[in-house]
Amino acid sequence: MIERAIGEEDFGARLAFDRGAAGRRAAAVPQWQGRETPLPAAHLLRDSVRLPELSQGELVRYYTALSQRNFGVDTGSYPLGSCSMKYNPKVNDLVASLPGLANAHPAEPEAAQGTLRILLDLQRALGAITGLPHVSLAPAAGAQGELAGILMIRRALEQRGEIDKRRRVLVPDSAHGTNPATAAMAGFTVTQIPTAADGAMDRAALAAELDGSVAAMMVTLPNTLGLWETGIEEVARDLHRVGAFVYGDGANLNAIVGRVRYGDLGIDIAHLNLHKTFSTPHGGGGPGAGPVCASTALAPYLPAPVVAEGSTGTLALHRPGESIGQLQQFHGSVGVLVRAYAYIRTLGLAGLRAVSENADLNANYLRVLLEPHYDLPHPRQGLHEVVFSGSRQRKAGVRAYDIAKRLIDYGLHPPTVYFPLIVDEALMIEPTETESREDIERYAAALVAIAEEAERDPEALEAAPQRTPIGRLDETRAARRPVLRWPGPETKPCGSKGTVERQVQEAAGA
Amino acid sequence: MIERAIGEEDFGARLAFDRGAAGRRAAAVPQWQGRETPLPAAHLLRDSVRLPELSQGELVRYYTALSQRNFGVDTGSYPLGSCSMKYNPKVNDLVASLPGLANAHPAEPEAAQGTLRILLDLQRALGAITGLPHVSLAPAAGAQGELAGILMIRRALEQRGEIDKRRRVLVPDSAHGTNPATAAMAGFTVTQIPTAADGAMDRAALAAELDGSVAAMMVTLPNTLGLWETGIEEVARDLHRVGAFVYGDGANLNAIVGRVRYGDLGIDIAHLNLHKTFSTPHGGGGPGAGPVCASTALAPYLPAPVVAEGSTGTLALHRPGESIGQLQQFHGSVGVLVRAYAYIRTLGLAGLRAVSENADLNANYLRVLLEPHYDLPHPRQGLHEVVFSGSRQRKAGVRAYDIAKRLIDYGLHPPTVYFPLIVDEALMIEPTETESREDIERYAAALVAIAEEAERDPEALEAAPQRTPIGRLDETRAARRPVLRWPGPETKPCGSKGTVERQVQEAAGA
Amino acid sequence: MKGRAGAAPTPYIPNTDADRAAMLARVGLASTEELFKELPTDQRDPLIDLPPSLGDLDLLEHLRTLARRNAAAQERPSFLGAGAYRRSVPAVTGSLAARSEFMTAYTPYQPEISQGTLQSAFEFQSVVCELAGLAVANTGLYDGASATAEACLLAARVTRRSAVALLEPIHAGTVDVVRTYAYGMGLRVDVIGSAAQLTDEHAAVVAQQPDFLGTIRDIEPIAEAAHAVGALCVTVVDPLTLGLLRAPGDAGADIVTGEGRDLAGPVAFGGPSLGLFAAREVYLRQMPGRIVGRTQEQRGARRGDGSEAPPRTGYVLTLQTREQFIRRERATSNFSTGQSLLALAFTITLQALGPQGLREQATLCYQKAHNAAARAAAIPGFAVVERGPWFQEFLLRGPLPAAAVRAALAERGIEAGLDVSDRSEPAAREALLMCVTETTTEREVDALVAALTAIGGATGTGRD
Amino acid sequence: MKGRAGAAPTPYIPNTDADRAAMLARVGLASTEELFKELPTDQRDPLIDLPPSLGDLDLLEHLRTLARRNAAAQERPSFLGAGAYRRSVPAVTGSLAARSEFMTAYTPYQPEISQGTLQSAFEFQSVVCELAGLAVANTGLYDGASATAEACLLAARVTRRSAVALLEPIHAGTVDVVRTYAYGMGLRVDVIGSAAQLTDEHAAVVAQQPDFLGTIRDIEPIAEAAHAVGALCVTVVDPLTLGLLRAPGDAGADIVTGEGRDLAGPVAFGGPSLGLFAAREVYLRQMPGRIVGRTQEQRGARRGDGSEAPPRTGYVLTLQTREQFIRRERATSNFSTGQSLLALAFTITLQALGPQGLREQATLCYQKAHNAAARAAAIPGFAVVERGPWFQEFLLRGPLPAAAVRAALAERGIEAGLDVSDRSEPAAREALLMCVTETTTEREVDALVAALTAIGGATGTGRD
Ligand SMILES: Cc1ncc(COP(=O)(O)O)c(C=O)c1O
Ligand SMILES: Cc1ncc(COP(=O)(O)O)c(C=O)c1O
Repeated sequence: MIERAIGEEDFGARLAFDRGAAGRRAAAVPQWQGRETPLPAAHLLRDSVRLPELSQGELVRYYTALSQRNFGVDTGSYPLGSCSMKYNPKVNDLVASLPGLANAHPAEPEAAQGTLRILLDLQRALGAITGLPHVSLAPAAGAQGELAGILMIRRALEQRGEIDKRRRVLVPDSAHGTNPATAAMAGFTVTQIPTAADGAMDRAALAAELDGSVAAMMVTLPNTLGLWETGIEEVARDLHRVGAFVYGDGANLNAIVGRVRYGDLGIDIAHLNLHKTFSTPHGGGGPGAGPVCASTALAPYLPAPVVAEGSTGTLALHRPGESIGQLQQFHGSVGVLVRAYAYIRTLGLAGLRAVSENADLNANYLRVLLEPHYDLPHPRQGLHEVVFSGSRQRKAGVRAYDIAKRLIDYGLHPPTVYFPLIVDEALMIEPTETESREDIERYAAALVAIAEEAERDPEALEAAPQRTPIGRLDETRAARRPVLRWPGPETKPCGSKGTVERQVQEAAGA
Repeated sequence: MIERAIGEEDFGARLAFDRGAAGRRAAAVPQWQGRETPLPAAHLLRDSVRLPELSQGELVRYYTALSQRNFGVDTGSYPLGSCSMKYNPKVNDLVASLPGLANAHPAEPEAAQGTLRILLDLQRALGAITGLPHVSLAPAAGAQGELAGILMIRRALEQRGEIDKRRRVLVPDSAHGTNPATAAMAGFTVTQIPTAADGAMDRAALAAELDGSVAAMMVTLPNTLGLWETGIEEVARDLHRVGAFVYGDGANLNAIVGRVRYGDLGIDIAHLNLHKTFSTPHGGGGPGAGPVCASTALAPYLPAPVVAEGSTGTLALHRPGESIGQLQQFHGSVGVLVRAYAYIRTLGLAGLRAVSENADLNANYLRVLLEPHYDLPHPRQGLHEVVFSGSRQRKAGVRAYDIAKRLIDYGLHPPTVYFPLIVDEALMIEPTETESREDIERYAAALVAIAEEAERDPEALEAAPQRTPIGRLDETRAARRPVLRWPGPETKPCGSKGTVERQVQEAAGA
Repeated sequence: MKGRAGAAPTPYIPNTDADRAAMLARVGLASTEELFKELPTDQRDPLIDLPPSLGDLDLLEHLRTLARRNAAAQERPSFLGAGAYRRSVPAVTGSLAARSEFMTAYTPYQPEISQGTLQSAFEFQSVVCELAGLAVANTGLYDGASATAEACLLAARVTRRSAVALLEPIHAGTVDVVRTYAYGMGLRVDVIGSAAQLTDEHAAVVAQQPDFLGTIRDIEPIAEAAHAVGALCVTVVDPLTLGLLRAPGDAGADIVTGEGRDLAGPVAFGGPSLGLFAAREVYLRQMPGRIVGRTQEQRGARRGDGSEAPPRTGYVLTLQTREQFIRRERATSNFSTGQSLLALAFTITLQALGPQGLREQATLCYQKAHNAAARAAAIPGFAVVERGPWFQEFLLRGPLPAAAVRAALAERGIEAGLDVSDRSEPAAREALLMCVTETTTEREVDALVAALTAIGGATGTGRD
Repeated sequence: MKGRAGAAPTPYIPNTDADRAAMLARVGLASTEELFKELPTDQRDPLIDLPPSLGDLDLLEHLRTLARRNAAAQERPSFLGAGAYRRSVPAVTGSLAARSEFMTAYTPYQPEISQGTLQSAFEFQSVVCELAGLAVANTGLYDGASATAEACLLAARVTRRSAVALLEPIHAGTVDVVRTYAYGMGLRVDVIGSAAQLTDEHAAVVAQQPDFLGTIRDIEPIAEAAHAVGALCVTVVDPLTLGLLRAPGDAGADIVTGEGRDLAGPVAFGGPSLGLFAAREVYLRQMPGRIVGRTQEQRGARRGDGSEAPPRTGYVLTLQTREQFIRRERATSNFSTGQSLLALAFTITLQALGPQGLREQATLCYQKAHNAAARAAAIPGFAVVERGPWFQEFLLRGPLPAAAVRAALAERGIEAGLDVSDRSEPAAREALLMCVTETTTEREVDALVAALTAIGGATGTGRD
């Protein structure tokens, strides 16, 4: 809280590894008091691991200071586009830590009937919300949900005997990078579908691609411009007509939750990001959960496990008949799933409908407040987020990057920048429903002030942010000469044997 | 973490009461679903209470921001003299929150045998540590422990039939303000004993006061200068000889824990500050706990309750025969007591002895590092703390107050200043054992740098601190025209009836 | 845990042998033993009998084992109140109050780096004033009972009288604590049955609201009776009830005290607690405890261009000349370390509830309690003693002596209300003081009803 | 919870009717329904069957009731491991990782306000490298099994081969997940019984350490066998064991994966988890997941006197051209949201333990397990299957079929080890895979011994 205290200016230069002193310790481990069993043979053992030696107080101060060098939703507005950075209810953390839940062992699911009940009811709720009634909670995040979904499609095609001819997955050019990457991981090639002027996919371009070589199309609903894919029902029908599946990227469900259901639109399978729509904390980059919700046709391929109720009312983990298999060693991000369940139980349907209502109203309000000051490449009424372009400011030499950095000086987290890729100097702002009217106004006022600064004194913006513990960092340097661990690249890697390195170096260079 | 963000400069001007909007709420209270019972008659009821209306996210951001405007032990060095601001082990918080302990109801002690066992064993441990075997854990803090102790002495004197003639309590002029205030609350008059040049009490002055009018002397061991009261055993003997009791203020036990015991020195009764020596968190000013430990002679007067073991091994709360009574409605700061118990169990005797060893070494190390730069009014080897005087700097126009404020810019919490009262421009520094050698060196280096600044540029120090969320505050203004609650003094107090106000105003003015 | 040779002695102490050696050299001592050389040698290094040290894992296991010995570990249905109420505290309260910047700070002597504590304390004072209907409040005292005792001392100071009256039914612990504090100041404590017994010897009357047996009082006539004899009216409140009940200040109370613990966190065997203390403005300078005031910077921050920004708003400890560290034996109290963290938690709870939530929670408590009482009263052999409007506690009388009913419930795994048959009030005769709060579940009430029915049946009271 | 007319609809949504009205007016819409006007009208506002909303109090009660249905609520003695180990995690880990600045942030795209996450991630990479004995690590993957699958994909990429070999005994979940990932890339998965079965078709061999049945492997010959055929050696570790066991990188492993969850917090029914992933430096640009690098400010801060301070050290996401959001279908993986919070907690645990504590904790685990095994083996009718040096898990065979022993223990309130009799290894025949960790108490082992003795006695195996 003391700003760049004298003598602590270069805080980042000293890791935990560089602090403390030999012989200090932060934990008191009991000594074994009983009969000593000899250790295994020496060649199986090691000397001690190099780790920091700090007192407990030193460690606590270090990580407390680190936390204070972080900005979270609890710090202030965090309208990172495509991320639904909403308030994370504290009661859900409390619930997830109940000892009966937190200590349940995954290898004995029959003894965890309470947890299984939560998971089953969550499956049902997500099935009801998406209109895709068959749900697996196994995926650890959105990207793993995508992988599951596309692999399911692959397996379905295989069973139909069509996998050899259907090698292509269509992906709009506005899609999140995980979409094409997933398609590739599932062994498909990617065909990109351009976006039309109205921000929806280019239907003519799509029509031109539709044939028997298409395995599936991945659509994000609403899309990453925060816009509705007008005519998505026809798109789905067209795809089905050529025998392809429709995959729904549900990362943006927050915009439409309770308003329309993926299943009703013709989507065959979708993943949801519980760490977005369903309020679980983002944790600095996870953990999340990315359940997949499938139509009856795809249900047999769902990843394991799925929770099912037996005839006696006993719940059990179940492996669907043609399952693509497991995605994790155990049963998914259960701690996250419990939080999402608690959230749904707190809100109920009316609460969920209020979520989309207020998320969308906030984004549109922000849109009208900012439209006079920033270019809006797709000037339509939007849903949960709005994507501006910094192109007008770019002409004055100010990049979206600079605008983002300057926002920080206003105590605000910048939006997503440079995504979606199809928008020049993109500023992708998703306020979510948990921001208040005043929060939106404050954000808009800051962006308006920055737009003025961009005209008046563009160079000044390049010095932003100035009110942070550290200034702009040199990312080129980081990538050019990577320092990726303590004590730095000067020291030899700890392990140095190996015989395939040369061969590998060639392959990696390819 | 963003320093004085643009637009949020005057953060303190907006209370929770000033935020949010009518109709917002942060908690979802279930509605009663059953049969409605009519409410009591209207004249017993009120309209709603004026309270803030914030969403949960708004409330969380507000209090998170407030927390970030606070400096704690987990933030950095906090060597507040007389306060033993040591590291507060996290495991003790965990332990105190175990549901079996946290949910035990105070009105049914027989059903809380686990808690009673902890309390009994804590009583025994504190008895062993102080050599005063009879312990009551009832006092909520040091000052309440003092009150208990002096009231016990009063009751003992009453029983001896001496209370009418023994009206005086002797208190060294170096004593903490609670000592004389306590004596007054217990109905005694206070006689101040001056301090000699060596920092111990002036034995001649003391001798002059010793007669049959003395009820007790309150001594702090070591005293608030961090110095040993040389000859304390004789002092105790002298007091006993005139029939007076010796009260030990044990707030500074950290200096000598495991090294010498109050009982062995002739102290009759002492209080301890568990929130100091025994590491419980200070909570921004409590809760604490101030157990009293008594000799056998004073044991019958201990405040209730005391935990005792019955013949069957069942534990029970017990009211000593001649108890001065209860100090709180229930049984003391149990959550604090559990933490102190856990601390003692973690350290054991060797660990406690290491506490005093390292606390004292740190203070003495700091003393020698700073002696060349600051006046040391009592230049002796000390114990757990060291009291410098800023008198040298005062001559350059720099006050202890300025030195304290400037330390903040170094990321360090200032020491206690202007106490003890007998030291001019006092800087009372108590590092505790949980600071490292480097921490001491860093603190010393900052004070040395400030001493240099004081010579070089005294006026600059008056502008400190500059790296804080807010600058020096106008305390005179606060006291002269008190604003003590929202919405401020302009509004009428909510209640305004009453008939004794005039009479009272006179008395208060007296 | 056992240190490696030369290692730090405990996880809480950083210095190693190497550190100590370097420091000793600089201090000029040969060993750390010399640090203690002034201590009397005869008494040095006594043998102190303490149990061996435990590593974290064993410590946790040890305390888990002890915690299991508390009946509370079994999550029994409980109907025990009597001064400690199991309340619904929002999850935000715990997570915010536990932030270490709040938790590990001390009394905010340095306002520039203590605005978190100070501004929260100002919020607390504001909340307490609003609840009480009074103009000033301090930052909290030890607990409700000692706050009440301090109120009596204040009343004695301002009225220059030396007796106080406590109006029954009142919690025995409150009486006990007032007596303890009164003893030092030589005050007489009269426990009275009616406000009519007040005389002009009394500095104050203390009335508990709701009273100890659960009944909601009308404070106004009590305050009038007090004021008629020149005494102050002190009301001891359970703060949740003020979501529904008239503000005592509006009814004429001069001082409001109360117990805030149960809205700050779990009952925790009754402590740490939180004494609420609000008063009319005239008593401000006679108040015990710490007080936080609003002020502004001495001068505005210097801006980049050399100009001065407008001074910002901040909070400081104020009116400290009342306090022991300045006024010593002439202070209004010896109060020093208080209950800040609980005051913070209390404030967050109240502000999370807001006006609407507070009212709803109080109503939920009221409705649940009345529903349970009605169900209990319908059981053959049991009756609820009629004592006028009540909030959350009622007197239940059964076919057996109160102690026997209590024991029979305990056998069935139910923690009954307090057996109050030893009290002087006739209504309390062979009665259990049953408490139902907003946290009592339907399942618990069902269990109670079933158990009482069984007890009634077994004693042959049968249906009538 | 039910909103007052005009009030905010939930505690999580601030806007009230008044706010909405003002905003709608500005946006130019008549009602919030119009926000959804582009959605197909036929499908709009479907009836969705969800249970009614619960206030916090009821929510907590509901979840407490469910939690009680888990056997874990009863704190039974447990000897279940098999991939999820009840570990001692220092209290500091939980309290620091729960700080909301860590918890409520996301992927650190803005390094100036994300140094907390970034610097911690750099600490994590450093810790993982040290444990593994390898030069580079990422910031963590989903779990140990998916990390292993990613390692197989990496190996296939760099060797341009299309088969991988998994060495038994290995966790069935690992095999399953590798198969899932392999399916997409068209890799063949061979489950082999010995490293001798490796051929030059194999991109990698995957060896679990300790193996699934608990035995400590010698990694060196396996790595040599792999390298001899041009394959990579992937070792799947339980990180605590690396407090004692040789660093796999030193033994020749090219990639180390593992499960970090149990050193980050409770087993939590197996998730969220934390995949550890370290590799030789040559594989850096082929690694999946996020990587944090150290760098410095572009320029030093401007000082009061106009001069420039030296640039400070900071951390950024780096080598991002491997990742999906830049390289899209040519990325090394589709990985996006990971397990940062667990990585943070894992790091704090390891750094709290330090070199000494880690070794002590691993040793305590080892000693407790061997002690328990010895006691079990001494019970008439029971035997521990001999399979060489082991760490914390052993195979116990009794006088009854494994399932019957397990059921008999369950009846006595003890959670036995996994019944592994369905596995192919002869050693697993009718055996329970018993696990004892550092958290297993003497009391639990006593209970186990008593129960086994009773079971042995009842089946008449008697003393021999
Ligand atoms: C539109 C979209 N799709 C997919 C993803 C991937 O989800 P996750 O990060 O949970 O893997 C994201 C978020 O990052 C996203 O915004
Ligand atoms: C020497 C001394 N005595 C007594 C006290 C009073 O203790 P407490 O603040 O716990 O009431 C203190 C601390 O404030 C102290 O330092």
